[in-house]
Amino acid sequence: MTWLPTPYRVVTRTVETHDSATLVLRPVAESLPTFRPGQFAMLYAHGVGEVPISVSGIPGDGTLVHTIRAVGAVSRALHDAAQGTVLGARGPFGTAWRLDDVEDLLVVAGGIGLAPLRPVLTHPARRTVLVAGARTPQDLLYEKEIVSLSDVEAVLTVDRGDHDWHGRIGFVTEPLASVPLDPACTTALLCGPEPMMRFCARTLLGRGVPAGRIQVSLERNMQCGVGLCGHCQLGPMLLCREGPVVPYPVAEPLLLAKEL
Amino acid sequence: MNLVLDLDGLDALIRVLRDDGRVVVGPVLRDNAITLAELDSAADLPGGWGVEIGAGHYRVRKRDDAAVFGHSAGPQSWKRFLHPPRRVLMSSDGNEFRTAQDTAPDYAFLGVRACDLAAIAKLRQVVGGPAPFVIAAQCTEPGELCFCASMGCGPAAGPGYDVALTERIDSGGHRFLAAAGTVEGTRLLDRLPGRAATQEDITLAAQDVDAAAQRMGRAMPEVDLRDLLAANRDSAHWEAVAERCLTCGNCTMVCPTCFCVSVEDTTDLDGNAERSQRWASCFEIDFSYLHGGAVRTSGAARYRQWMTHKLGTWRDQFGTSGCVGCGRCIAWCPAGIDITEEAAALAETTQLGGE
Amino acid sequence: MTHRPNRTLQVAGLARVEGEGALHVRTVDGEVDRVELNIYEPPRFFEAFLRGRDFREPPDITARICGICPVAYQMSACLALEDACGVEVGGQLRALRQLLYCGEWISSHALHIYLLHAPDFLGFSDGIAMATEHRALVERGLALKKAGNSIMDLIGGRAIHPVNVRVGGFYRVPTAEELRPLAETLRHALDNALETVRWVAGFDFPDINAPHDLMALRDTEGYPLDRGRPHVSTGLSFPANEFGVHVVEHQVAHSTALHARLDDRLFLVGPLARYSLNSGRLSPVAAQAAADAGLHSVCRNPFRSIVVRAVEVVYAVDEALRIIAEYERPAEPCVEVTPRAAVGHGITEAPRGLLYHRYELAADGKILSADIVPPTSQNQSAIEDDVTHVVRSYQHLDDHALQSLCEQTIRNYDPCVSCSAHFLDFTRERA
Amino acid sequence: MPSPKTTTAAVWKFTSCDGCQLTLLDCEDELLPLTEHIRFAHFLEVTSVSEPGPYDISIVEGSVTTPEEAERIRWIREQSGVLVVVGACATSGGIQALRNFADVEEFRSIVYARPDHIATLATSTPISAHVTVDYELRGCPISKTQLLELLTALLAGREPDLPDTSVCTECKRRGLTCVLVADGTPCLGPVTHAGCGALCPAVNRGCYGCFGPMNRPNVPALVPLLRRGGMGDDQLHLVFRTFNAAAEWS
Ligand SMILES: Cc1cc2nc3c(=O)[nH]c(=O)nc-3n(C[C@H](O)[C@H](O)[C@H](O)COP(=O)(O)OP(=O)(O)OC[C@H]3O[C@@H](n4cnc5c(N)ncnc54)[C@H](O)[C@@H]3O)c2cc1C
Ligand code: SF4
Ligand code: SF4
Ligand code: SF4
Repeated sequence: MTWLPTPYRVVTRTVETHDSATLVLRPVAESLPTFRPGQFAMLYAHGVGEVPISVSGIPGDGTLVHTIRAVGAVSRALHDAAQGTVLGARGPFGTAWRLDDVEDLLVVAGGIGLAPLRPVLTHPARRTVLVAGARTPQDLLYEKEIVSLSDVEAVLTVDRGDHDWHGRIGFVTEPLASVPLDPACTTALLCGPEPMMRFCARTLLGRGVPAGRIQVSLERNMQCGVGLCGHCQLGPMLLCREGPVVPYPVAEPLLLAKEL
Repeated sequence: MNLVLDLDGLDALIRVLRDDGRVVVGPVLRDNAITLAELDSAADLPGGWGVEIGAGHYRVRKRDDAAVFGHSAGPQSWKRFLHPPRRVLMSSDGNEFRTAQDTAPDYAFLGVRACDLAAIAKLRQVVGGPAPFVIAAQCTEPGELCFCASMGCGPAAGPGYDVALTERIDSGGHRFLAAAGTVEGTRLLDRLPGRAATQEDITLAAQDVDAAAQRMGRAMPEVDLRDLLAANRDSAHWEAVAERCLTCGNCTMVCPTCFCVSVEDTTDLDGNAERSQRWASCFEIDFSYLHGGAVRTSGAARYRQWMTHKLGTWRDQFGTSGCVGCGRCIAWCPAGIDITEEAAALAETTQLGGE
Repeated sequence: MTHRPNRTLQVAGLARVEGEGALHVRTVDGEVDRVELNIYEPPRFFEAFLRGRDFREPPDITARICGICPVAYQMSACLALEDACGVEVGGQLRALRQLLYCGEWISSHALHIYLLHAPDFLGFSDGIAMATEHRALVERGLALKKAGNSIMDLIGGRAIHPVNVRVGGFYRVPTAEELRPLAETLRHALDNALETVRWVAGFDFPDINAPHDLMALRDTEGYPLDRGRPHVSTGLSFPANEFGVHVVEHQVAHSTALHARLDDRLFLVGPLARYSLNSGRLSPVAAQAAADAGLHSVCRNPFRSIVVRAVEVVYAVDEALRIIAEYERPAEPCVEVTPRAAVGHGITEAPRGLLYHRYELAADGKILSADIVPPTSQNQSAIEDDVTHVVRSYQHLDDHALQSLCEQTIRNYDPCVSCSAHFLDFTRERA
Repeated sequence: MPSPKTTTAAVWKFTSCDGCQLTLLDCEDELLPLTEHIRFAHFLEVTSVSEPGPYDISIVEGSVTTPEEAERIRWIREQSGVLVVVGACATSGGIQALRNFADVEEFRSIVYARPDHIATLATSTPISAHVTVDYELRGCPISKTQLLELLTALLAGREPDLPDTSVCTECKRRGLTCVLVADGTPCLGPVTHAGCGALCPAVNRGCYGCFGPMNRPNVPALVPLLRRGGMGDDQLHLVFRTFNAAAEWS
């Protein structure tokens, strides 16, 4: 049964950016157990393939919410799935963001990396700061939604602006160096390209955020989600089991090794 | 209960297993090697054939006697049967998903050596599946590349067999001491023609196996291999191996515990789809593919991944080493790269903590 | 005077032939002025780069001259090289070679009959279009073709450019048990082959006879396949090593394929020649099929070549079954071949006709020179001549109909244009 | 009956032996079902019909060896949605690329009495040297299984599964015994691109590399093993200079 997807039907499809869309999936019959923020599903597009996709929302009504960026054949097929399409889902897989004893929440995301962090933006915290970057204004996810979240102090930045963009230009590390923080009480959650996460973690360590309170979400090729295919190894870990969310002290030496 | 069987007794054993509806698999001589195939009778066993084995080298040779288990690990392992090279996982018509029918027969494995018995356990720990009926062959004649003793996996067959055979040819004739390891094993022996074993039979067999431990062709360095590999992530030695390594993936394919698979999607013209898994290798560049490119492209990184996983991180993941010391990866590496030698080379230049 | 004294027919890309060719016909004052079968298949220089290669390589290398009849190339190459080295491959090894060759005949002929040639007779643009109305027929043809391929897959390791053929024999020979399922397939194929003969025998054939000399091998026994001595309808017969004396190739400006003449006369090789010179040697089943199809002992009508091909398929299936029934696995997969300084010649019957190879070896086995004369270059002049006849006899047809008839005339020869590129005896031409 | 799909395909021949396009006809069981999904708008070997472009899929066999071919491939690229090149000729220049290492004038005069009539280029080059290529099928000839995999994948909109690793991985999955290790037979399997299904080792023969080099082959590491199997300098030179002579072996 390990490999058997559970059928889900696309109930809504929302275009997020020129290459990303959010799908809400409702079980056709049986449903999967509840996901926690940071966990992922293996989503199957009929005849095309199956890839790991995090949950980008947890409405609690048995539906699955995923935001997918089209980068290859499978993600393209999922991204394009119209309302009514039946997709397969397996999960929940992997570790979740650790959110117990959170005081201040600092969420740092690059690109599609915001998707797995979206569910934590509404997590009760003393203070929630979001620093999110994207390549261009057109690549920014959930922009309207973020602005509407009154409890979230959001800093958005883009690598390259355009004439309609009046916000920040530059990498996420820059605002991170200056955003007001209470380092000792901060829990930092990072998701994005590996070099971005390394730089951000370094900046935060420099500002006094304890290493143990920094968490990163890592990515490797995954074909099963349950430690059978072997593709997701990163050093001692099978990232589908021990990851994707990993404490930074565990991740750092692995991210520093070449071609691991 | 212990029983002594002659060749006819062995033949009866195969027959009884077959009568019970099992597919009996064991060693046969085929294509210049001792491979594994379905057995009809004891006559299919490679009686009188041994092997001459070295790094990247394997030749079958005529033995002086008629031993049927007088050969060390061949090109194949039991993995082919427990974790087949290709297996359908599920099919889809676009609305419904169906698991593939499991068509694996009820296997009985005959002639499983200690190293392979350990390998079967390690493999099943990962891939699961029904337990096969196992008739082990105690190792009395290790090969030039064997190092099961230093991996703690032999030469005496550990737990997990139903029956263990110890082959002996001397003035007393060609015979097999059969010892049951499970109730099912005992029941099987009850149905076989043989004489009850004497104390001498048992002593001789134990001596033969003990002696084998002293004759291993290879050994792993006596260090904590997991620590050794963790300490050598950035070693320059990987480059040195990469010069010789073909990145062909043979070592992983012949390894009895390497379990990695890739998933393939196929579609037919009527719109049906099927997902299958096939043996994959960490030596394939695509193995570590992420959107934008593979993570491990250099030969050095790929060899490091293999060896580190096998000897080191397997323990982090599954609580045990991934290597049983069968020597297959050494023999069937066309370049003759020797995992024990590479481990020794690393150990030589590494000061591990705690000493 | 005819109604259309001057006209030009131009077929830019000949369809349903293997390889690329064009046809150019011009009539002036009702007289045929020029007929050119223009082969624009780019040259590939096989004979040139064979020089300096090892004597064990030609079976693999020359197979790549033609994807439609690679076995023929392999067989002629092996024969020529074994001739040079003074080795003869007989017994069960030869039988396996014949079996492999039968596979190619079946597959190649079935492809030609069903997908390339029959659509002409039934008025379809191709086999796929024909399948829309005659699905079962086309499926039968494909099944027949598949039977031939399954022989090549099993004996040769693959159907196109088999990997198991070597000078001296094979790399691995199958067990009798491995051949058994093949016999099963072939028994079905025999029924299909017989039905094929019945089917094509009922087509309408223009009444045209090729006046040319016919040349084919004749073996000591049986229908010619993998060996034999060239025989000509004039009564001439010569050993393989005199091939170059009788068959001379010359280059023509309009084609990359060289044209050949036999003692300076137009001649034909291929099914018509093979049949007309050997019809008495068919197996009883094939002979009966030929008789039922109304073939006489000699057939010179190129349009009826489709019937002859169908009969040859029956023969090849029947022969394959015989070989499998009598098969015993040889102890060794090949005989040892030691090179020596010598010249060797090899001729076998490719599906399209006689295929000649000649190699000159140095003592260490290096190839000093190579010469290959494929069937299409031998037939090319005769094809042009046939087209001339057709144009002359069917002047009354409109351009479209005449063009179709001309194309069909070319297809009668199943010309394998891809292999026809080029091959001229370098030494003789230079001298 | 499924509604006839409108995917159009064109099959083009360049300098080659026809074997790779024949592979399509060798799909005896699949050919007619395929034609219910794909319409062959141009396929000279099979049909007299030739429709004008554009084509959804173009399948190109053969290498570029004449000035006319260099022109034609550009036109085909413009007319084609997906361009698939098939076989050693199209992917690496094929055996006729041996001319790239020789004097083509001499080749021409060896074969033709009046070489001036023969228009040919000094090199035989793969299609990718002229235009962007979407998919490559290796092999001399290509594998029927891979061809069907590619076509069904294109029809289903998935990525075709065309591994670029060694022949050894296929050899081992088949359960064959390594001919290099067990017989000492020189074998190019460890550096050759997978795809054939290990045909040669299956007949006790060493692979001779007809699928060309795998992704990042380590040829220098194989050379001593080939020598050990009895290959001399001459043979070593020849074995990499045959069907994929112009490919990047190292
Ligand atoms: C834990 C996890 C969570 C993810 N969450 C999201 C998400 O919420 N939204 C989103 O858009 N993307 C997410 N991704 C990335 C997403 O899985 C890849 O973009 C996707 O696998 C690309 O597959 P493809 O076939 O479209 O592209 P291709 O690049 O053509 O990939 C081909 C094959 O490579 C493998 N592969 C390629 N990239 C990856 C990858 N990044 N991870 C694993 N396997 C890969 C797959 O097997 C895939 O079938 C996540 C990845 C991981 C590991
Ligand atoms: S270690 Fe040997 S068998 Fe393994 S990939 Fe390298 S060369 Fe191949
Ligand atoms: S026979 Fe060749 S392809 Fe097969 S494993 Fe050995 S070296 Fe690799
Ligand atoms: S084994 Fe090698 S030479 Fe033989 S068919 Fe496969 S790729 Fe070609």
